[in-house]
Amino acid sequence: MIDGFLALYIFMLAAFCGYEIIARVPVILHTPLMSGSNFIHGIVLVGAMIALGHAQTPFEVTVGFVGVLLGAGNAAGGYVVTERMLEMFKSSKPGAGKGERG
Amino acid sequence: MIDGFLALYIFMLAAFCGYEIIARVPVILHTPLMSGSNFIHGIVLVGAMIALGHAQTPFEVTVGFVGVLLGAGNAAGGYVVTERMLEMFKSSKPGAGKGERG
Amino acid sequence: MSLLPTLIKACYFLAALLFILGLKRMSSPRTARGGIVWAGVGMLLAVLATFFLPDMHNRGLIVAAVLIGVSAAWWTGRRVAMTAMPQMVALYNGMGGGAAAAIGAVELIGYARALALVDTMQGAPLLSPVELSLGVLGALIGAVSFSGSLVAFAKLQGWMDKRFVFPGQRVVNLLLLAAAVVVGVLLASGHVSGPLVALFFVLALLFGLLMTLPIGGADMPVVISLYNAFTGLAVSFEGFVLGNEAMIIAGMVVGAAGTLLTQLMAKAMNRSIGNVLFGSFGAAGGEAQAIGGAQKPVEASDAAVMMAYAERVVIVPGYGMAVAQAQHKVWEFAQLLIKRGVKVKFAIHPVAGRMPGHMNVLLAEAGVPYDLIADMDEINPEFAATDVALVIGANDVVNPLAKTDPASPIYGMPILDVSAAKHVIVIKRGKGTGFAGIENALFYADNTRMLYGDGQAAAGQLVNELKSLDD
Amino acid sequence: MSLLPTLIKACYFLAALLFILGLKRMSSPRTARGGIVWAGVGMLLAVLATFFLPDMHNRGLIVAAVLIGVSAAWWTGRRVAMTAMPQMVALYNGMGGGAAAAIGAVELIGYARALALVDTMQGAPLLSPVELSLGVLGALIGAVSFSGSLVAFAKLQGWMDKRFVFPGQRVVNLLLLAAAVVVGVLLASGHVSGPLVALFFVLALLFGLLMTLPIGGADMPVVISLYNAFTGLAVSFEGFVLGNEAMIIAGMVVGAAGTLLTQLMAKAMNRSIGNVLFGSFGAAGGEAQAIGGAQKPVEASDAAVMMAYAERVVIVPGYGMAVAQAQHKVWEFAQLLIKRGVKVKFAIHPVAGRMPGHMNVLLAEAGVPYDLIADMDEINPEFAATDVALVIGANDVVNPLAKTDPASPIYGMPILDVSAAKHVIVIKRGKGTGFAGIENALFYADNTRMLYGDGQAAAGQLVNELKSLDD
Ligand SMILES: NC(=O)c1ccc[n+]([C@@H]2O[C@H](COP(=O)([O-])OP(=O)(O)OC[C@H]3O[C@@H](n4cnc5c(N)ncnc54)[C@H](OP(=O)(O)O)[C@@H]3O)[C@@H](O)[C@H]2O)c1
Ligand SMILES: NC(=O)c1ccc[n+]([C@@H]2O[C@H](COP(=O)([O-])OP(=O)(O)OC[C@H]3O[C@@H](n4cnc5c(N)ncnc54)[C@H](OP(=O)(O)O)[C@@H]3O)[C@@H](O)[C@H]2O)c1
Repeated sequence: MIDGFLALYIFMLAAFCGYEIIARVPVILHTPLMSGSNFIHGIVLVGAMIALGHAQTPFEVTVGFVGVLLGAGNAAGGYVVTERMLEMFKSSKPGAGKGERG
Repeated sequence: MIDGFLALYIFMLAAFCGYEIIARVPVILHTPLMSGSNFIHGIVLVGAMIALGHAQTPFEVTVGFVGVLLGAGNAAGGYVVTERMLEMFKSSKPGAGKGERG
Repeated sequence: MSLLPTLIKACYFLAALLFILGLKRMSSPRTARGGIVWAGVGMLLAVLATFFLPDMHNRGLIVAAVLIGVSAAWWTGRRVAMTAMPQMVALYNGMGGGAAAAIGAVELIGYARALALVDTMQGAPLLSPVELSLGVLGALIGAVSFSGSLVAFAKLQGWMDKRFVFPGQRVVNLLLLAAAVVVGVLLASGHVSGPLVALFFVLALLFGLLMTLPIGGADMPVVISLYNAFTGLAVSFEGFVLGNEAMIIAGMVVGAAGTLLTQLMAKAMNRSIGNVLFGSFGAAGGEAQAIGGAQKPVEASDAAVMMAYAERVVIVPGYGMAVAQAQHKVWEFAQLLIKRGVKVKFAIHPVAGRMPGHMNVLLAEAGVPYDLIADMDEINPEFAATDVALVIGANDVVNPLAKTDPASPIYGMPILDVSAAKHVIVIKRGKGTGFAGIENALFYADNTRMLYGDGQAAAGQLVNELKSLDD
Repeated sequence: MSLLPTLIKACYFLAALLFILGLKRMSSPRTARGGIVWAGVGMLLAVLATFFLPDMHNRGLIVAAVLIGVSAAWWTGRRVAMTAMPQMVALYNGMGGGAAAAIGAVELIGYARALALVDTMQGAPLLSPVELSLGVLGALIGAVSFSGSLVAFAKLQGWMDKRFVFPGQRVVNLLLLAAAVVVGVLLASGHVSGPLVALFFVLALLFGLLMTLPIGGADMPVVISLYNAFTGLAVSFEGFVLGNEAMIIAGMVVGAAGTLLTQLMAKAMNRSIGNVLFGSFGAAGGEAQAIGGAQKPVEASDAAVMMAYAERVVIVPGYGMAVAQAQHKVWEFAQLLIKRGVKVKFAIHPVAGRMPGHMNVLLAEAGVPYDLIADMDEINPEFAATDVALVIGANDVVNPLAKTDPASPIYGMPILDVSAAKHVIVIKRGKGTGFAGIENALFYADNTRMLYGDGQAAAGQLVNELKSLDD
């Protein structure tokens, strides 16, 4: 269990990080960014796995199973779609960005 | 006591926050920013107070006392100097920035 | 700490770090591709680590569910058309919200069961009050995001064309929300029982549904972005209940990022989020300004010649290009111009199309390098030195009434200044209006010529004319 | 949780929040003033809350120390001249590092005492291994920052003019550092005793001292910024030992921010941090390029007339303006020009002067509104349309050799393109070189005229000439 105040600190810092990082993204990337952040909350899959892993009654197991199914869909779908979009962005200068990518 | 991993998360998030926020500061403000961040680590005063508050032997008390003295100097000096510098920055358009300040 | 738990915790930490670094890399087109891969590695690490958590039951079921979910989503995600991206994002987002709600449901049901067991026995219940409250809140937000996103998906997919409006709708929605909140507060204060939990989810799901139904299809991107932020928050709160820092951080980062994106989008449309959610766009509005003059048509051959001998051409795509799937032909045409020595640029308005960055994605799909693409602030001063501005399927984003007519629903929205160019050629099918449903003074301007036709067909004609010039 | 501890924790949380929000506001000149006030409120809250922590002894001593420290710093901070800002920042930063080291010392001494007590008894020691290690690390960094900053202060204050160099210095420094690290590792592994702690601090302090001594006075701002980041890290680590999240966060934010600032500074000087710390700047370097021609002097009266009838004038201040305290006269002169209808701008190079933003602070002190001040990227394209560029006490930052002579120590540093202006007037005392100690081709250019004299005196002459024109 995480102490409430510690959680508050983490909430606050994470919110600032998200806000500051996104504030710099150019409009050109807004669609892939939307689906990219959509992918990142696919981490819910982990939570659903834990919930299913601790489910005890058949009903809980069923709900947990649906949760994992949905979470896996979120993560995998978000990734594929984002990757497909980003793959298409190319520069006319061949080799540009090699430096920054390294 | 804070769990090591939780501390790691906080370290990481705080570092990102600091980095992202400063990355946007225009050069014009670099001097006040240096003294401003100098002020912010004046929070060490709080730590020195705690250390002195729990010091037991006379030697510990002496070291703690010096720590509080130094910490207080850091915080107060950093504030005064930064405030004095920032006070001088003015726009030629009277009333500019009122909106953003509100 | 023994080795395995430490390793698992390290994986979660690494995942959170990779998510943030990945998002950072997504902020530039040069590094964006790498960014999603980094985030993907983080996800893989986190999921693998979870398999090795101690005390996990139902491992077989978990593997089955993961495999089914991943392969179904992977399969659809790979084959869906680029134009269907908005609804796919909505769908996946709804799934995430649903998963968060499911976590909340399992926790609540488990809590009710434990409560029944301890009953008269003393002993602390499973969750602390803070955990219980955040768990309920996360479940509420997640459920709303789930049903709301599914409606958004259905609308964008064309399964649900009409706006669903009835008198007193807002009051009903408000009552629903109030009821859900009251039940939620009951739950959070420890009165957890099976029926109450069921009622809670029914109310939340219904609210998400009814709140999204009256919103117009074209406003959906803003709504999807909002639900994206919602799901992030829900995930973060459920992560707190489960004591999982990676979920807390990733969810909160998305929550903040999504909120900001939603604001940016609404701002670019010069509307507030409240107006998108509750306003009836375009329904009100005063008397429209009358526009004098007539639209002057042009032949494809003449238009092609004008551009072939121009020095600078700026191409302004809009929603019509997306509908006509004309991006490939347009790029073919632009390439022919470039080969002739014409300086060609693409100008993109932040809300051209139906989601932010929509045009960028389509042009990228056609292979247009992103350094030929300019955004509004960059290109507006250059129109004065432009010989021909070719508008293809854009309407509102080039409508000068946004500057001149305070009664128009798009008044105040910044526009692309195409009328400053020497000549303007507009490709559209007829006299149809754009998203805002209003007339466009640009089409009647002296230096504007209309090239009527479907976007793809018209671009194809231009290509052919240009090729015949070379023969 | 009872009320008081919760309140105290809430205060710490609010303090951390206010620090971050304050730093964010400091990123724009319009909101910066508010930013430092917000951060100040956070500090006040945190300090007040600490008084009410349970189990605190020596409250009287605490109050006394706080009062003494605050009033001394407040008093000096209020009266020190603007030109002395760099050394004051160094001093306050050293104090912070010293405080962090003191916290580490108290913890280590306490640990040694507890160790002696438990001795053969079993029972966990006071600090966990992670806490002990971070505590030692924080103390090391803090102590280095303490003695290093004090040396920086002394140098900038002019108390220690020469670079202190002796043969084998680097080896000695390296050995010192290695020794400090070895002792630190011993301490961190639980071998804590009074003498070892003492040895540790002596080594750390000595290392900070000796490492800073050989660095040239003008490189000090970079070093101060680095020590600023050091202190931040030290505070963060000691915060972990004390379980105080506000310290952890504030310290780490400063640690990251300071590291970034240091990098930006070094980059603007086109040097690496390693080169600043260990290189001997300007000592090496190949044959300097020979410069032909002669410097052409000009009278103040002619210079004043040239600018009085110009359309656009750009004023480029440098370190010489700071030395001569000429900012007030320069602004008076600029105001007279503006009154005559001349368009005046100030152009500031990122490393003009002796610390980043140095010129901005001085001009702000004189009352120059910040919207008349342009940075390098903004102004460079405008020099071509400038009638007169008035360089006052700047040298390296306008030296064209940075572009043309690969042998020069400043080769590669971006410069202000003043030579593109129609006329250039340079105010300096004589043929003195700048920080890099090299000749400047600009002073020999055809369109350059030299106005010899002390910066303040020359600006005063220009003011008088301009006034006499109006009579
Ligand atoms: N980007 C976003 O995030 C977002 C989100 C929600 C709403 N919006 C709104 O959407 C609007 C976007 O402006 P816009 O200028 O891109 O588009 P628009 O104003 O919706 O205009 C589209 C134009 O394309 C023409 N068209 C339709 N199908 C065509 C085809 N097959 N071939 C050729 N032309 C075709 C239509 O005229 P014809 O019928 O005569 O052909 C119409 O005038 C703005 O009002 C914006 O506020 C944007
Ligand atoms: N800003 C930073 O963060 C920072 C930090 C460390 C180092 N530096 C370095 O410092 C240099 C800054 O360049 P800069 O162009 O501003 O200064 P500079 O290159 O140091 O030149 C200063 C000039 O001012 C003249 N001067 C001195 N006293 C004067 C007075 N009383 N009245 C009039 N003129 C006077 C000197 O010539 P006379 O003797 O002939 O008068 C000298 O040529 C760069 O090389 C930079 O890398 C900057």
